[in-house]
Amino acid sequence: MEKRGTSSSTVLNFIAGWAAVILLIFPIIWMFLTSFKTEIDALSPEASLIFQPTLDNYRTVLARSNYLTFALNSVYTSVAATLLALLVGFPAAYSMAFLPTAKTRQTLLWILSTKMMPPVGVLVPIYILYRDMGLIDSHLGLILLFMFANLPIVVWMLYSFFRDIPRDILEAARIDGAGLWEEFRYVLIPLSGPALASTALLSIILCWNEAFWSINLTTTKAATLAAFIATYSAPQGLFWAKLSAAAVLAIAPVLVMGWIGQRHLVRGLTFGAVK
Amino acid sequence: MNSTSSAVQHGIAQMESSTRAESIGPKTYLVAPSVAVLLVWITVPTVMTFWFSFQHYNLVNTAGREFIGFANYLYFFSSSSLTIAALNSIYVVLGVIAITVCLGIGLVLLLDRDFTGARIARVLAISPFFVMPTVAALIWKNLLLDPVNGLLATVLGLVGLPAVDWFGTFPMFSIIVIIAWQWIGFSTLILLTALQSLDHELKEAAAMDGAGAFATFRFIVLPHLARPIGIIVMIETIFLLSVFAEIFVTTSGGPGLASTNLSFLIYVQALLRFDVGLASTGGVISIILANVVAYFLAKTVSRSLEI
Amino acid sequence: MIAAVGLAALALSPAFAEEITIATVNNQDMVIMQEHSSVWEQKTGNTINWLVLEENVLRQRVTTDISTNGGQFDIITIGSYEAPIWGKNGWLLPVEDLGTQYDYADIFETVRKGLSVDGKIFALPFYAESSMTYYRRDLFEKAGISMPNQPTYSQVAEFAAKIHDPDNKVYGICLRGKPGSGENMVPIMTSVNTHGGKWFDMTWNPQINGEAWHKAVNLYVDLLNKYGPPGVTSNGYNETRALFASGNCGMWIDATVAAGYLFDPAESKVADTVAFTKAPVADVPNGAALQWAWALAIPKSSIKTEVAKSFMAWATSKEYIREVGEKKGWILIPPGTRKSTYDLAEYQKVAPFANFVKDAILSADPTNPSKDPVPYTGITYASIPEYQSIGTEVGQQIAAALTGQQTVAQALAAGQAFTEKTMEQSGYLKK
Amino acid sequence: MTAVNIEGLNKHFGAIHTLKNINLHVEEGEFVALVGPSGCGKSTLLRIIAGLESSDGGSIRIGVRDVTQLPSKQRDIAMVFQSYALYPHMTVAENLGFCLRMQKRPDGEIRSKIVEAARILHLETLLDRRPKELSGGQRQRVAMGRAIVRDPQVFLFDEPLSNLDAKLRVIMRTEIKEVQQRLKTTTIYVTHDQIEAMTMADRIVIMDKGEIVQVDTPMELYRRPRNTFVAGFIGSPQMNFIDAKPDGKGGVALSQHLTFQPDSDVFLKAGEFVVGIRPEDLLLDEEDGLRAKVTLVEPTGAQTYIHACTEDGNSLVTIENGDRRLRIGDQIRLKPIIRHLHLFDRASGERLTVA
Repeated sequence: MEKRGTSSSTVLNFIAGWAAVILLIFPIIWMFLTSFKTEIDALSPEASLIFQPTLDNYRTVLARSNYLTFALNSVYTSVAATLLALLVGFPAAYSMAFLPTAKTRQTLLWILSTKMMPPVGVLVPIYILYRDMGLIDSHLGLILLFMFANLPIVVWMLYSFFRDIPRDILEAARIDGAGLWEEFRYVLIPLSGPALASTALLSIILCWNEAFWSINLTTTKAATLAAFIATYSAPQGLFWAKLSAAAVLAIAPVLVMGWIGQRHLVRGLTFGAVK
Repeated sequence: MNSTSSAVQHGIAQMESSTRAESIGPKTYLVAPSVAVLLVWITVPTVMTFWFSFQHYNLVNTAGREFIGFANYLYFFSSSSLTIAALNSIYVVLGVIAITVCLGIGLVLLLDRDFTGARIARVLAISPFFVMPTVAALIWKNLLLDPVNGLLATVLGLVGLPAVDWFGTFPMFSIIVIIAWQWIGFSTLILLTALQSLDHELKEAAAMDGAGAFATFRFIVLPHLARPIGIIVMIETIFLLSVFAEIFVTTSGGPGLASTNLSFLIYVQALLRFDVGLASTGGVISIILANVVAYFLAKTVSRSLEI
Repeated sequence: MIAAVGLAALALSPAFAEEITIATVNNQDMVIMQEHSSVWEQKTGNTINWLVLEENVLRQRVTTDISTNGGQFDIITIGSYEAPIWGKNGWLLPVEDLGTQYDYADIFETVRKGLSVDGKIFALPFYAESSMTYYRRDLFEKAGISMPNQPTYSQVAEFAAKIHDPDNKVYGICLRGKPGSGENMVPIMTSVNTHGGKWFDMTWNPQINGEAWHKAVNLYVDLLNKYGPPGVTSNGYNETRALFASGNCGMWIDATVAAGYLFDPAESKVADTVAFTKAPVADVPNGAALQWAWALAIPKSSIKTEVAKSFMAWATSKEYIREVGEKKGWILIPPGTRKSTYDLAEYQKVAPFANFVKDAILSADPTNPSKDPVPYTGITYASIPEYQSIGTEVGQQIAAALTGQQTVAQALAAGQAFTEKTMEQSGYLKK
Repeated sequence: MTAVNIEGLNKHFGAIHTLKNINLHVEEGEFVALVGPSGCGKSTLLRIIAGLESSDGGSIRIGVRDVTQLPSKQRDIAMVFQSYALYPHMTVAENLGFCLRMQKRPDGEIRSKIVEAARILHLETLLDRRPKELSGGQRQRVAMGRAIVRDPQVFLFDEPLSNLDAKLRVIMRTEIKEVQQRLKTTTIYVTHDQIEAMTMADRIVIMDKGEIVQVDTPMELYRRPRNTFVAGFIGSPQMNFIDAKPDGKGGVALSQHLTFQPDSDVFLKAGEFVVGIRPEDLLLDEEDGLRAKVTLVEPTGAQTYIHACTEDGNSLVTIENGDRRLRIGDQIRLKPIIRHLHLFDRASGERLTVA
């Protein structure tokens, strides 16, 4: 058994733990370093760790496209889609968790199975529908798609949170004279604060990282950071440093958000099965 | 004891009542918005996809669409690409799950211990999960695995090993590694939380019973992780069946069909050949497969998770 | 100050103040166009929304939109392959009426013809390219060999063997290997053509199983397996260019447009040692060098055609080329489209490859790409809608042969079978 | 303060008939306990009264109002849950005031009612705490307070004490009873603990398998249980049961040596009996009574429970108040008090009443 507190084992734990983590996130570290190199340095092994840092790549990337527009579109669409998904998913999760029927489990799995469908299979129908509704390259169009895509996850996460909330409390509220809205407003929503936060966080991350629909359904007005990075996926010439800079810009916001919110994320992702 | 048994009784009462719809109090109609939204989202494009799958419909050919019955289906089932792609889809799911679970367990065993900065290390370890799949694939393809100037080639060169053409020689393996890297963050997150909830008294009790480190792991830790592993299996299956970006960025499904999964097969039909008819056929087939998988998940994993 | 300029612009053309959307490729020439277009915006008061994407992604995006009449774009960037087909489909607006100021006659005829159907031009060339052989003078000198004016493929193999030095990460030859109708099929087709092969005979029978294909593809696979860099099946044009620019290739047969960057010290480690010559030949000169143009076109679905035309007239004009030369550097001007470009002394001074590229473009004849007459035009493609599909499939098969998953014979047989099936399905061939 | 009237109430869960034709009248201000084993339907009945479940036929009236189809919030009831169901995100004061807030009462009134309830239940110092900062007993009192603060027509309790330890349970039992007596609010109280029911209720409703078996005052139930189920359920230690036969001479034979003569013989033709003897009605005797061997001695302090096995193989329990030191294996004789014997029909379990 491990002996907690022994200094030699603590040192060993320190080395092993940090070595493993650094190895795991090395691609991110390396990308970060590369983004500050010149294109020539990015290719030379000699300049791996010791190099003259430069901000040129960031300047180039920022000059070439309006990063802020892409970033704002990412924020706007992922937040709006998440709110919408919560709005639609919340009552559904409530009803399935607190008033389950014999079909509930089936319904849930069906909802989840819609996530397994490859989006590319329905691209052309969606494109045609969106064209007719004027939704191509609109925030609304992207928000709706993101909402559809994340609704299953949102419903599932909320459902599993709700299952941990004793029904007694809701019944008590009902007896105390709360109607459905008051039950939500004063009891369920305050109680599921962490649940809503973690669900929202995961949903935002998934929307943020969604590439297929962003690239195929946006042109300029609603294009997100996923579309932004698509410009750098194979630019001309030496491009590793510029690619790294663009990649850092694209993932930084959500990475920081993830770091801050990860504690809340667990309960949501695990569907309440891990305490 | 008394309270436990009455709690059980109460639970039974709740279960009984919970399996029936109530006429008093909130109704199940609340589920309607979600189901309706998803039904529309699923049904409308699916019906269109279904309709297109019986047509000869090529975007770049204006000769017009015509109804051709099951010809698209015959094409799909007669070519070996469907089998290969379906197998590759399964390889991705199995491979990534195997790697993320095994390495994830190893990693959390290290991270669960006390050391300076352990909390920061734990947060950092989850980072790959937040990285956009396109970005992850681009970084791995160029900066790391590039056989000429990539970091790995340089490192191998230093120890005198020849460069390896990862995407040409081991396409599926390389793709699985990239995807697994992203999802290790996820499995770590869940396994770590589970492990930290493991009662230390339990480990101490095992130690008093004379269990060694391995026995403790085998008989105490591993059973405790069974449920979180079940969750990892389920979630990853759901997400990995439609993996696309990583393949698109790295191998374009090749060489040959070596790294084409169902998603990518449909992509090739839809956006490289612009053959909407065939792509729709692939879409229909994959919808059916998704439901089969969902059925099996329902039978196995989700049951054991009591979801 | 800025406000004043803006007001002046508005005052000049009040009726025109519109917003147009342009989809283009992320090639450097287009990136420069994007940067430089603020000049046009200020002059006309219009604004531009840019969609800049990688070539493959752009193609799928633009094709989806135009074929479903999505109406997202006012100007799209397309290539020699799409322009005539889409023009014929009625998806594009003819652009013959840009006024007397626009010098149509200055455009190279072969390029103009490639973008026209039945004498009507549907897209205006932004830059055009042929192919040539890049090589490293220093490596050739060290090996004691010299590059002839036009090497043969067997000479290429011979040279590659001599300069191949994998221990120092110098590979004899680099070629595109990434599967795709616009990727690995480009170097393969130029080689097939000069070996006497073709896509189809005059009655649209696929010829992929023919002897010339076997020779050319075997050569391609051999060259790359013996003297190529590792990981070649992941290398498209961009990756290969990066490899050459970072000094890892002894030779590279590819588009002439790369020259501008390979000679640029900021972008290339080998700027001072790179040299070039004609694309290699084998049995016949036909189709040994590619011809391709990136061009701007207006989709039928655009409702701002007047503004779009105004932009196109500006971006493909002589004046634009001159302005870019003056502002951004003469080596960076879009090449290959206009005779007047090659009369510019400034350009000739900085671009040693200028005349060479012009000759290559002029000598390549897409209407006569092979030894025998063919029913299609195009050197690295065949001008039928089905080619996207065929090129993709054959490219995949050959990539699989390159990694040793199957033999070249198997790859070609599979490609042939697929192409026959496709051509039957599309009604070119009777079943 | 209102009567509750339940008529012909039925409830099915699928194929299971959970409540069978329940008729119950609860008087104004009365404290009625519903008792019975797990799954007897007592909780379901309470939840139907509360409006948390629907019924399949039958009616519930509170006072003159028919509330059968009304949602909970219109029934003017308060309920205390087994888990207390306190709102974890609210302070004690907020928990107490929630129902008033829902009724949109003025803040001042809410405040004063909270203070009043807190005073009754000695919660004054805890008003700003959250439920997780309270002990089990304190939580219980908050749950009570939440019920009384609104002054409902009916209190419903769903096993409110079962999550407390034994000592606290006794204390809270008294408190609840005191509060109820002070407020005189009609109360329906579900428990599976017959002592709770006995000590607190004015009347006890005994349920089994979805049916009401007997409704009576605690002492009446104790003295005249309607059948063996009630007889066995009420009383601790449990009533002793001995199979008996008519001795053919108009008497009942408890064993070879012990027969007794019931007050009347009208029923003796009925056949076989079960004789019930409360432990306290079984006396240790030097020479008379059933011969038995001591199998277990359980001292509880004031009393000692003695388990013994008769010659006929019957297990019996008796209560010994003295401090006679019996040991396992000792031979004793147990003599029932004949006039306190209960006679039941063996087949139906029904009490055999003297005509």
